[in-house]
Amino acid sequence: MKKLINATDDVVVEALEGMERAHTSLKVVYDPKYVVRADAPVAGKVGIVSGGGSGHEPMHGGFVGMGMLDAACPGEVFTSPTPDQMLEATKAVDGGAGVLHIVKNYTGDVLNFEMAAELAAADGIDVEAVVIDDDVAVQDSSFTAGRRGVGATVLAEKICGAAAEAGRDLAAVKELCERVNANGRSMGMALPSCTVPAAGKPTFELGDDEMEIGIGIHGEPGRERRPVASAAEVAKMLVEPILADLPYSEGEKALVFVNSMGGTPLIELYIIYNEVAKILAEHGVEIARNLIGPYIPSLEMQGCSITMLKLDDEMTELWDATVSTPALRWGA
Amino acid sequence: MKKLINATDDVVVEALEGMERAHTSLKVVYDPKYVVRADAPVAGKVGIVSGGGSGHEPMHGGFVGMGMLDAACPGEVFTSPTPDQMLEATKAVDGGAGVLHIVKNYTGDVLNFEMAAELAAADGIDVEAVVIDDDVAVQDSSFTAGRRGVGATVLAEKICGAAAEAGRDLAAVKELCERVNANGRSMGMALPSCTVPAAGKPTFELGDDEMEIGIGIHGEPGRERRPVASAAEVAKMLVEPILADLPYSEGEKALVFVNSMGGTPLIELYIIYNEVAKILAEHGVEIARNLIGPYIPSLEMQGCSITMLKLDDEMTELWDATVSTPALRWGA
Amino acid sequence: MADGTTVTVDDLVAWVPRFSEVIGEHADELTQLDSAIGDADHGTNMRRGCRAAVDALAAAEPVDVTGFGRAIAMKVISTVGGASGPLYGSFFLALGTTGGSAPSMDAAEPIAALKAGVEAIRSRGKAEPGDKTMLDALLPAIAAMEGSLEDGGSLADVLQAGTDAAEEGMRATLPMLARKGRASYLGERSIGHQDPGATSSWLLLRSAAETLAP
Amino acid sequence: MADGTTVTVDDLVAWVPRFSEVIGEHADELTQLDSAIGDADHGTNMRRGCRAAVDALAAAEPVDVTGFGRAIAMKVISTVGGASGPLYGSFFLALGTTGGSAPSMDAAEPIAALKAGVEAIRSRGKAEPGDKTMLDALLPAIAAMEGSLEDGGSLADVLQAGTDAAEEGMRATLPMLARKGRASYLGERSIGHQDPGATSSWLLLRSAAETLAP
Ligand SMILES: Nc1ncnc2c1ncn2[C@@H]1O[C@H](COP(=O)(O)OP(=O)(O)O)[C@@H](O)[C@H]1O
Ligand SMILES: Nc1ncnc2c1ncn2[C@@H]1O[C@H](COP(=O)(O)OP(=O)(O)O)[C@@H](O)[C@H]1O
Ligand SMILES: [Mg+2]
Ligand SMILES: [Mg+2]
Ligand SMILES: [Mg+2]
Ligand SMILES: [Mg+2]
Repeated sequence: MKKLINATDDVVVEALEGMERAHTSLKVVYDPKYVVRADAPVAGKVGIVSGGGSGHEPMHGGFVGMGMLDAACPGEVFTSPTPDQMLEATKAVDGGAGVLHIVKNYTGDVLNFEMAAELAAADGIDVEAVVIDDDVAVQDSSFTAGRRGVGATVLAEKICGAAAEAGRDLAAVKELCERVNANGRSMGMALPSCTVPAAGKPTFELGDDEMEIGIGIHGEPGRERRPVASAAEVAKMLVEPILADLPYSEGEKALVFVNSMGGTPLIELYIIYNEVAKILAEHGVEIARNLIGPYIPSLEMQGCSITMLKLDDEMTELWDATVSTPALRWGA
Repeated sequence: MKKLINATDDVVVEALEGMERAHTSLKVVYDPKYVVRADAPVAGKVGIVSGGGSGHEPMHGGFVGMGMLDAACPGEVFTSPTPDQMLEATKAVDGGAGVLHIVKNYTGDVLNFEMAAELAAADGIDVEAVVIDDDVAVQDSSFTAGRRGVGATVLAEKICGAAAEAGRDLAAVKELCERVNANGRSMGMALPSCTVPAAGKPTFELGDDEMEIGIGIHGEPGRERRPVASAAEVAKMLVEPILADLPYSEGEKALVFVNSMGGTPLIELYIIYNEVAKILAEHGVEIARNLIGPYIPSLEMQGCSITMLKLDDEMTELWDATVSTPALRWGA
Repeated sequence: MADGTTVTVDDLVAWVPRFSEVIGEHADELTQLDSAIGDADHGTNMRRGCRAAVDALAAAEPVDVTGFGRAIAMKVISTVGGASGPLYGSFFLALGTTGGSAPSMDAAEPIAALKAGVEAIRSRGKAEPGDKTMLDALLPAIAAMEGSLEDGGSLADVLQAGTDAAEEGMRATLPMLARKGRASYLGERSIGHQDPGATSSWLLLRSAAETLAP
Repeated sequence: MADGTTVTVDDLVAWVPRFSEVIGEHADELTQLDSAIGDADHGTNMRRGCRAAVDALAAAEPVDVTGFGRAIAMKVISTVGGASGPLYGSFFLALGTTGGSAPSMDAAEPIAALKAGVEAIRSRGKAEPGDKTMLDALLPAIAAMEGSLEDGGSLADVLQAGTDAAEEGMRATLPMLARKGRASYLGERSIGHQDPGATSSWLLLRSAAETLAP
């Protein structure tokens, strides 16, 4: 394993130290660990807290700031954070208007956020939670833990962050978050896997001519293994299941988010985006907004994921609103 | 080789198509190839053109836009663009105030930009060129092609772009660019190398416990091969030669740019940044600004580079000025 | 001290370092199992949590079963993370609550406390037997212990029966199709791999047998 | 047609597809050499440029040497990229200019034209003999051709002498320490590898021998 780290046990803390040193708009608390807006709590504003395993940077710490998250709780690499983190973060961002937890649907995240919400409620804080489950690779049935939360999380955080900044109340921000989730769908794939520092070797091994379709963001294997294919074919394998799951009527608009799993360079993301755009044009779907880059990667995994969000005017306006975080920044 | 591409010959063109589809603020011309601001030429403004081999995205196409580049000329992967590209781009952005070429010191880039400048001058356009050579890994002597241009290029493009936007004339923008270059120093390293699509296998092979110190951005090997080391040691190996080459007096301010070579995830960049900050604190250097991310990578190479720019008030102000490009965006 | 029928707080307190020790020995194996059908962190998670629990316990010096459960649970919950953190945390919390505010447990009490712990895992995680989770080691273990108790087994017999059943249950997860947790995403491909959580649960019971009725 | 002393524009035009062919055959090897001390693109660059030059030449149908040189040079410059594009482009441009606006060259003229091409590479790239570049194949080749010409060699002899000297010069780059281009960044580590540009230059002369005086 070759990584730019010191000890595997110190990866998360040292990266947080780096973030703290780099971004004066953020404050980092170490025990328990969370990243929070330096100006938190913002009085009268709904607070938004997210969190999850580390190794997906910039998610979530890089999305803390004006117009997006109030705080983020990083777990160990690919491991959910613990309830004490979310509890303290929730207290730190409660400006009196309540706090929304945006949770990715992984058993660990859900259980830990659940415990935190119970504890915060006991402390008298108004907490709501929305569980994001946009990954169409997973069959959503009582026989699984349900769909995973992946790319739509980034979009929900941006859009809900803007709504909270605009002064909407907790119920409205929660309803919006559920709407983003209901209209968001994702699917991802990997070429080679990645290596969790503490594990020291790749999570799964792929043959020289294999790729893994339907992976999640924790380096876990996916729906099926296939021979490697062209960008055009890969785009099709990812977009078709999304459209099958949430069809678009002619003229409906989408935000298309092409995400690198980490090790796939931007030049390839643009090639994939180009193919996605061609497929969607055939389906009469207008791409009204896009986001292209490594915003929710899995360490250095090679591959990509595609997220589509069916936009309405309100979501579009909130997407365009000013945001000022280390990873997403416009209008400020 | 596993890449999200169609045919290796189509990589650059298809990525440009993707860029064009994704960013309405840009226009892409295909024959010869260049990316240009949709509103070019901006009357009365000095035009700024850069270019170089592809595979370093977002550089340079992702830096085209208000407050940064007017046009970028992409070569094939890791191959300089050709003079006809720079000539046409130069014509397209000339708003009557002349055009600055920002060139990285690679023989191919220099020769091709030189030819383009000769041709543009013959067409009556006022062209100046600045060659960036900030890479301290290369000994600058008559026995080499001189230092390579690497990370400082990004900083020069941002700062000169702001100056041009503010209405400075060609001589002033050129002088500023030379000043950025004179005050910028970089050094990089790689863990594994990357694979040029057309070559099909890694440019150089490293043993399981080796790293390459002093690499350039074209996937070429560097100054020396060493056993892999901790983030703290790597930071030291990169920062010390920079400081040795351009010492800082107590209290002098730096912009620190920690760049991913592509395959190194953000969590590791923050760990490196943390170590760099500690080293600089020991040397009494204040980090006034920073940039952390894959802004001048080499495809999916794992590793990082560090660029330090000694800041004066003018450069700092220009760095902070509004910029609106696909890859760098603030204040707009 | 264990006298063959009684479980004292000191016995419980001895259990945790032993559990931590065997988790340490098996950490790589647990991570290995988790890399086949999960995300390669179960061993790391458990080792981190167990070490912290050992320290917490030494600092807390609990005097009753409830105090013991609470001290560990809070530490496990705040250090393990992942799915297993809240699950094992809930286990110890419920074990302590059911064990009560006495310095020891007698006769059927220890098994009742263990059962309450397992039920807490079930209600927090909402998994069913056969879902390929830690419950597939723990539920058969509870059943076996209750059976052994009814048959008049000594505490040592009872705990050994539980350990054996847990081991068997753990092995039985191999052919199962996962329906809960991260492994469920694999569908058919989860078949043929032993569940990491069931494996750590077997170690939990094995170390209980070794320390509560040595 | 070549009659043993004259080089016609048709001969020159035949040279380019042959050069393109041998570049195609050696492209992987050239890229391989460039990956040892450069950036693994010399073969790809040259193949792309040669193919384009062949097409350009077919379209341009040049009638004199200058027109030939210009048609190729512009295409090579605009398709090869890298360091070698402007260098080989300058070569053909100068070759054409020196060859003049006649439909053929006689006696010493072809060698003078080749020499002008090589000098153009030298002045554009500012490399010196021994810097481990294409000049280390080309300069000895010019010297050998001039010598053979003085000794009264036929055009075929002269070009063969040039090819042999280029091959020797190419091999002589192996122990050299690179001082120009990308390979110079390697310093000592450039030693022990043959220069890719010197290799393509040998192929340039070899294909000239094969087509200009077959
Ligand atoms: N809903 C659940 N109920 C009971 N046990 C579960 C449940 N989900 C997961 N588990 C157990 O947790 C184990 C995985 O733990 P761990 O790897 O530490 O967490 P994570 O899956 O979050 O990475 C699984 O092997 C399984 O035994
Ligand atoms: N200044 C120079 N003068 C002459 N030849 C040079 C010079 N610089 C580089 N070369 C030649 O160019 C070759 C490399 O060409 P190529 O790989 O196509 O370009 P690049 O180095 O830009 O990738 C080298 O092997 C060398 O022979
Ligand atoms: Mg986990
Ligand atoms: Mg090149
Ligand atoms: Mg796990
Ligand atoms: Mg090259």
